Amino acid sequence: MADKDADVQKIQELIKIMKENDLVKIDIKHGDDQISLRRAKPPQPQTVATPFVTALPGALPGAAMTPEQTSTAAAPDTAHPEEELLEIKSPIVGTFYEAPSPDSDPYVETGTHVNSQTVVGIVEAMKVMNEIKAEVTGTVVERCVTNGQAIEYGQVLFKIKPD
Amino acid sequence: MADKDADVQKIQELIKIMKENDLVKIDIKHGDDQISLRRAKPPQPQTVATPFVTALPGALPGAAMTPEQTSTAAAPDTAHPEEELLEIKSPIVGTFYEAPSPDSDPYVETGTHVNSQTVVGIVEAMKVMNEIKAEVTGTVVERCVTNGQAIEYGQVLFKIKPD
Amino acid sequence: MLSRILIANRGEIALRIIRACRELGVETVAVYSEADRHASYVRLADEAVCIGPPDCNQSYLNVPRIISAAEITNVDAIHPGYGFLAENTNFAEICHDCGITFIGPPVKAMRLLGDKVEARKLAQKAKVPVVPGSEGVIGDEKEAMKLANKIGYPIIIKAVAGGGGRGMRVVHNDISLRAALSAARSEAEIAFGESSVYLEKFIVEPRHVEVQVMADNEGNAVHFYERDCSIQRRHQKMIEESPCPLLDEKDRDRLADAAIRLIREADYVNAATVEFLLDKDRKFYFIEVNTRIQVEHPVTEMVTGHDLVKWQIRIAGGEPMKLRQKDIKHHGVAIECRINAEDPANNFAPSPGPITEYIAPGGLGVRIDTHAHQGWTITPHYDSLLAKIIVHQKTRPEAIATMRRALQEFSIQPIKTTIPACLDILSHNLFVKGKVDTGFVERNF
Amino acid sequence: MLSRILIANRGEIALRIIRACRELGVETVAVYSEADRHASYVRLADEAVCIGPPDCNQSYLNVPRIISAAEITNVDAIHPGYGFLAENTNFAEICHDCGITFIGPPVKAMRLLGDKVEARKLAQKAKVPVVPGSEGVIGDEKEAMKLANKIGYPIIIKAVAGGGGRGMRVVHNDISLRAALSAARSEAEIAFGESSVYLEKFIVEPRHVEVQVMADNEGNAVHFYERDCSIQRRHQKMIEESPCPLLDEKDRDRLADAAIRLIREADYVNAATVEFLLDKDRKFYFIEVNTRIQVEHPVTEMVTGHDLVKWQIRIAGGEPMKLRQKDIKHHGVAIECRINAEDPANNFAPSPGPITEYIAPGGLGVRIDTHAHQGWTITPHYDSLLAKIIVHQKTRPEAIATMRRALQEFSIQPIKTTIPACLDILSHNLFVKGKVDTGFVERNF
Repeated sequence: MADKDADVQKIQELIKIMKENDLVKIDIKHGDDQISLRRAKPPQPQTVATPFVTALPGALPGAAMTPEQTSTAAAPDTAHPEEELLEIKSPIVGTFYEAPSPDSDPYVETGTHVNSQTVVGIVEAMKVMNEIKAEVTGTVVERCVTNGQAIEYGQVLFKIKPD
Repeated sequence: MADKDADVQKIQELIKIMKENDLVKIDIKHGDDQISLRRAKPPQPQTVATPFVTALPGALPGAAMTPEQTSTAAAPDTAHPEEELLEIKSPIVGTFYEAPSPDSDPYVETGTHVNSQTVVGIVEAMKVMNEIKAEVTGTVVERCVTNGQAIEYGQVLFKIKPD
Repeated sequence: MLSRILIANRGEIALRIIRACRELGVETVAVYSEADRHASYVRLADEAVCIGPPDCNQSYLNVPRIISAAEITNVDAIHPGYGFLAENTNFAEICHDCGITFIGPPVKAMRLLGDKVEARKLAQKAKVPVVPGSEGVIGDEKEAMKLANKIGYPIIIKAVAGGGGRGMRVVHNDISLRAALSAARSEAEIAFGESSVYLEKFIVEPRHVEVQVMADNEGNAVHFYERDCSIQRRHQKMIEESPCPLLDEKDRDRLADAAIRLIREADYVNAATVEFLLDKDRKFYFIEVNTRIQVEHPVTEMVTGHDLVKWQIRIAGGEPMKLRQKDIKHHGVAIECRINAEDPANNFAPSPGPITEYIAPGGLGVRIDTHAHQGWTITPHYDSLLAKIIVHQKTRPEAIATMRRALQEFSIQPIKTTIPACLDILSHNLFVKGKVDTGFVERNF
Repeated sequence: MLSRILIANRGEIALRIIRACRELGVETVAVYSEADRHASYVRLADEAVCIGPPDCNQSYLNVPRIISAAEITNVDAIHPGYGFLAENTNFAEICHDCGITFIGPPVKAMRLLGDKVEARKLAQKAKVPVVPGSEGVIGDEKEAMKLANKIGYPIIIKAVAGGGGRGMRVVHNDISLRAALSAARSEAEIAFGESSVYLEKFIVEPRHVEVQVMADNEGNAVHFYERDCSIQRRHQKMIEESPCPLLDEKDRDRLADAAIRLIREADYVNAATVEFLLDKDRKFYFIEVNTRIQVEHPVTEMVTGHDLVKWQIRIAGGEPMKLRQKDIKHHGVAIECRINAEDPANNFAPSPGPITEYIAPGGLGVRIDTHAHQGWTITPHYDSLLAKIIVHQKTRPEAIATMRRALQEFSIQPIKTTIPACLDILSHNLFVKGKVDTGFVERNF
C-alpha cells in the first residue's frame, strides 16, 4: 500500500503544482525511480482581446450563433519581463493548423517577421477555418502548439519579440 | 426581515469579536438604539501551572479520582506588558468564594499585600472547598471574579502588581 | 452507455453532473470561463477546456465554443445542466447535427413545450386542467361577463401584449368588471399601443407544486412525485420541499397522473418538470413544463432514493428505464434551502467576494450540494447560488428541526448570504404549519 | 425529557451530540481543553467551559473537573460519547451520586458487561454462542486432547496470564497438540512467570460483526441490525458497513435475536453494541458488549433511518421507546470510512498540523461527520480521527462507487490522511466481492 500510495500522492501533488504554476512538464529522477509528467494544454492567465477580422459565417441558427466577433490577444508575458515577448493567443476553441493545407508551407516559422495583418495559423472550429492574425509587429521566436493540436480559449500560439 | 436580521448579524459579529478578544462587555449606543452584551466567563489563553498545596481529599473512588495535584498559575499578562501585572488563575473548575464563610471578611481585597502562601479565595468543586494560594508576592490590584461566580479552568481570579 | 460527457455549465450543477458521471464510470469534460479557472470541480473532471472570458455570452452561452470544445475532446454527449443553454432548442439541434447526444428531450418535444400557447393546447388535449380563460382576445363587455360567470370570480384581466403588471386587473364581481375592463384596455393601449385583453381565472393565494417526471425512448414514463416550491421571493424559489404538505395520496396521484398524461402526449423523453398552481381546494392548474433538470431536484432524490441525473445520462445513452411506477416510493420529508450570496438585510443585493471562513453543516439527514469552499471567490459574473442544503427526515417537524440546526451551523464569512432569511422563514408559524402560498414571503417579510 | 446536557467529549462525537440536542431542543454545555479552545463545535454549544490543559488526564479524563463543570452549569445529564469516560463505571456512579443522569446504561449492567468473564457467563446463560473453550485452566495433555476433539480443530492455546501473542499456539490436530502445549507452557512461564494455559476454538479468518441494540426503562429492547467491521488494521476499524454482505435475512435474525437475549439478560438500558466473530459457515460467537455509542453508529442510522443519539437522550430522559421491532427496517447499503490524520505511506504515523485546504465531498448519498475545517489545526494530543464519510445507496456496488468518488473529491492539505488507504481497500477485488475477514488488511496491504 505504502509505495503505491506514495506515488499516487506525489503525482497528485505534482499535478497540482503544475496546474497552479501553468507548467507543462515535470521530470524527477532518483536513481532508478523516475516520474515524468506532461500537460498538453496549460491554461493561460489572462487575455486582452482585440477584434478579430475573420468572422465566423452566420451559417448556424439561433441567437447565440450570430456571426461571432472573435479576437486575438497580445499581451506582454509578465512571467518573463526580461524577455519582453508578446503572446499571440487563440481567441477561440478548436484545432490549430500551421498551414492553409497539408501540402502548403507553414504560414510562419521561427524567425518569420510578422505585422498585425500577417496570418500566423488557422483554428478550425465547427468545420470553419478561422485565420488567426498576429495583431502585433515583430519576429516569431517560439511556436507553442503543434500542427493539429486541440487548443482552448486563451492558449498561447506564438511568442513574438517586438521590433 | 431586514431590521431583525441586521441586529442578529450585528450581535453575532460582536459576540465573535468578544470571543476572539476575550472581552466580557460591549456597549454600543446610537441615539435610541443600544446594544449591550456581557459574557460571564471569558476563556484565558494560557496557564503556567505550579503545584497547588491544598489537595482534593481522596474520598471518591476510581483511578481518575485519585487525590488531584491541582495548581495555581501565575504568568505575566502579556496583553498589558507596560503594567507588568501577574495573574492568579483558577487551577480547577468550580464556584469561587472570596471568604471562608458568608459572615467572614474576604481573604484579600484590592490593596492587600500577598505572598506565595497567602490564601486569596476558595474554589468549591464537588462539595470540596479548595483554598487558592497566591503563589506570587505583590499587591492585589484587581479582583476579576465576583463572590459565588462559576469559574472555569485557567480563569483569572486576581491581578497582582509584583513588588 | 455514454462514455464521455461534456458538461456545458458551471458551479454546483457542473459538480453535481461530474459526481453522477464518476459513479457511473463515465468520463467528463469540464468547460470553464476564465472566472472559473480555479474552481475545485474543474480539477475533478477528466479533462477541462477554457472556453472564454467571464462574460457568459463569450463562454457558457457561446454555442460555437462549446461545440468546438466537445469536438476537440471527442465526447459522446453534452449535459447542459439548468439555465444557460439547457432550454435552447437551437443548441440541442446543433448538438444533434454534430453527432453529439444532447442530454435532454428530443428537439420536437422541447420546442412544443417551450411554446406556452402550444403547451396549453397540449395540456387540454391530454385532459390536464389549465387555468380557465378566454383562450385569446376577449370581445365586448357582454362576452366578458358571460365568460367570467362561466369560469367563476375572481378573474384577472391581462393585456395580450402585456407584462410587468400593466393592463392587469383582478375583478371579483359583475359590478366591477365593466370598469376594470375599460381601465385595463386604456392602460394597455398607453403601455403597449395595443388594447386587446384576455380573461383568466384568478387563482387566489396558490401554491406552486411541480411534478418530476422521466421518460425513456421506449415509451416508459414515470413520475417521482411532487415538489412544493411556494416559498418564493420575486418569483425566485428560496425553499422547496417534498412532498407537498397540502396533498393526500389521492390528490398526489391525480396530480402526478396529469403530469404523466401531458408528457406522454408530447412524446417526451428524459427528465422534465410539470408545473402547476394548486388552489386552496387542492384543485390544480397546469402552468408550464421545464424540459431540464431543476435546481431543486435533490429534494425528490432524497424522498425517492433515485439519482435523477444518473437516469438522465442512462436514458440519453439509449438505456431503457427498468424502473416501473410501482418501484418508486416516497419516504419521509425533504426540504431544500438555496443559500445565495445575497444580503437579506440589504434587499438581497449580491454579495460577491472571497470566502475566508467556510464551515459546512453535516451529520445525519444533511446533504450539501455546493462548489464553494474556503478560499473560493464568488464572482459577480454569474447567479448568486452558493450552496444548496437539503435535509431528509421521517417527518416534516423533524426535517424543519434538522434544517434549522444545519443553517445555524453553516458559517460563511465575510460574505452575506440568505441563511438568516431562510432561518426566519423556517421559524414562521405559517411555514411550520405548512400554510403558505406563493405570496407568503412578500406578505410576511 | 432532559433539558440541558453536558458533553464530556471532544471532536466529531461532541459535535454529533450537539446536533442531536439542537434538533431535540435540548441545551448543551461543551467542555474543552485548552487545545480545543478554538474548535468550531464549541461555539455551537449553548455554554462552554474550559476544564484543563491539553493532557487528557487533566481534562477529558478528569472526573472532578467534569463533574464541577456539570454542577456550575446546572445540567441534568452528561453524555460521555465514546472513549474517554464512556465505559468508566466509577464515573457513571459519581454522576448518579451527584444527581446527574449518565446517558448510558445502569451502573450494574455496565459493570457486568465490562467484565469479560462475567459477560461470557451471561451469554451462556442467555444461550448466546461463545467461542468454545476450556472455561479456565486446562489440566494435562489428556484433558486437552479430549477437549480439543470435542470442540474441534483448529484450536488455540493461550496463556492465562498472557498477552502480546506470547504463550499462544494454534494447533490443527492431535499430533501437534502435545508439542504445542508444552511449548506454550514454557513460553508462558518465561514471559509471565506462570505456565497455566487454556484452550479455545480458533476461528479461522473470522468477520467482525456487531449488532446495534437499544433498550428503554420499561423492558422494551430492539435491535437495529448489524454492522460488519472486518476491515481493521492492528485491531483498529477502518471501514464499516451495514448490512454484513455474508448474511441472509434468516442469519441476520438469528444473530440479532442472540444480541437481544443477551442485553435482556443483563437488564440493560440505553444503547449497546454486541460484538461477534462470524466464521465462514456463518456461525457466530459472542466476543463482548460495548456499553456506549460507537464511532461507526452512522452506518446503522443510514440503513434504518433512526437517529441513535436522539434515542439515547430520550431514553436517558425516561421516555419510553415507542419503537417496536417491526417498525425498524433496513434499506440499502451504508459504508463508513474513517479518515484519520495518519500517513499510510509512513506506517500510519500521526500527521498533525494546520489544515490549509479542506474541500469536503457532498451530494446525493454522502454524509460527513467531522469537526475539521480549513483553518483548524489537528493537535497531537488526541486520537487521529479527522472525519467520517458515510455513504448510503440502494446496492453495495453503488455504495462503493459513491464512496470512491467521495474519497477522490475529498481534499485535505497539507496533512497526510488515510484517504489513499481507504481507496486502495475499496478498489480491492476481495473487498468488492465482500470476501474479507479481520486479517484482510494485514494480508493484502
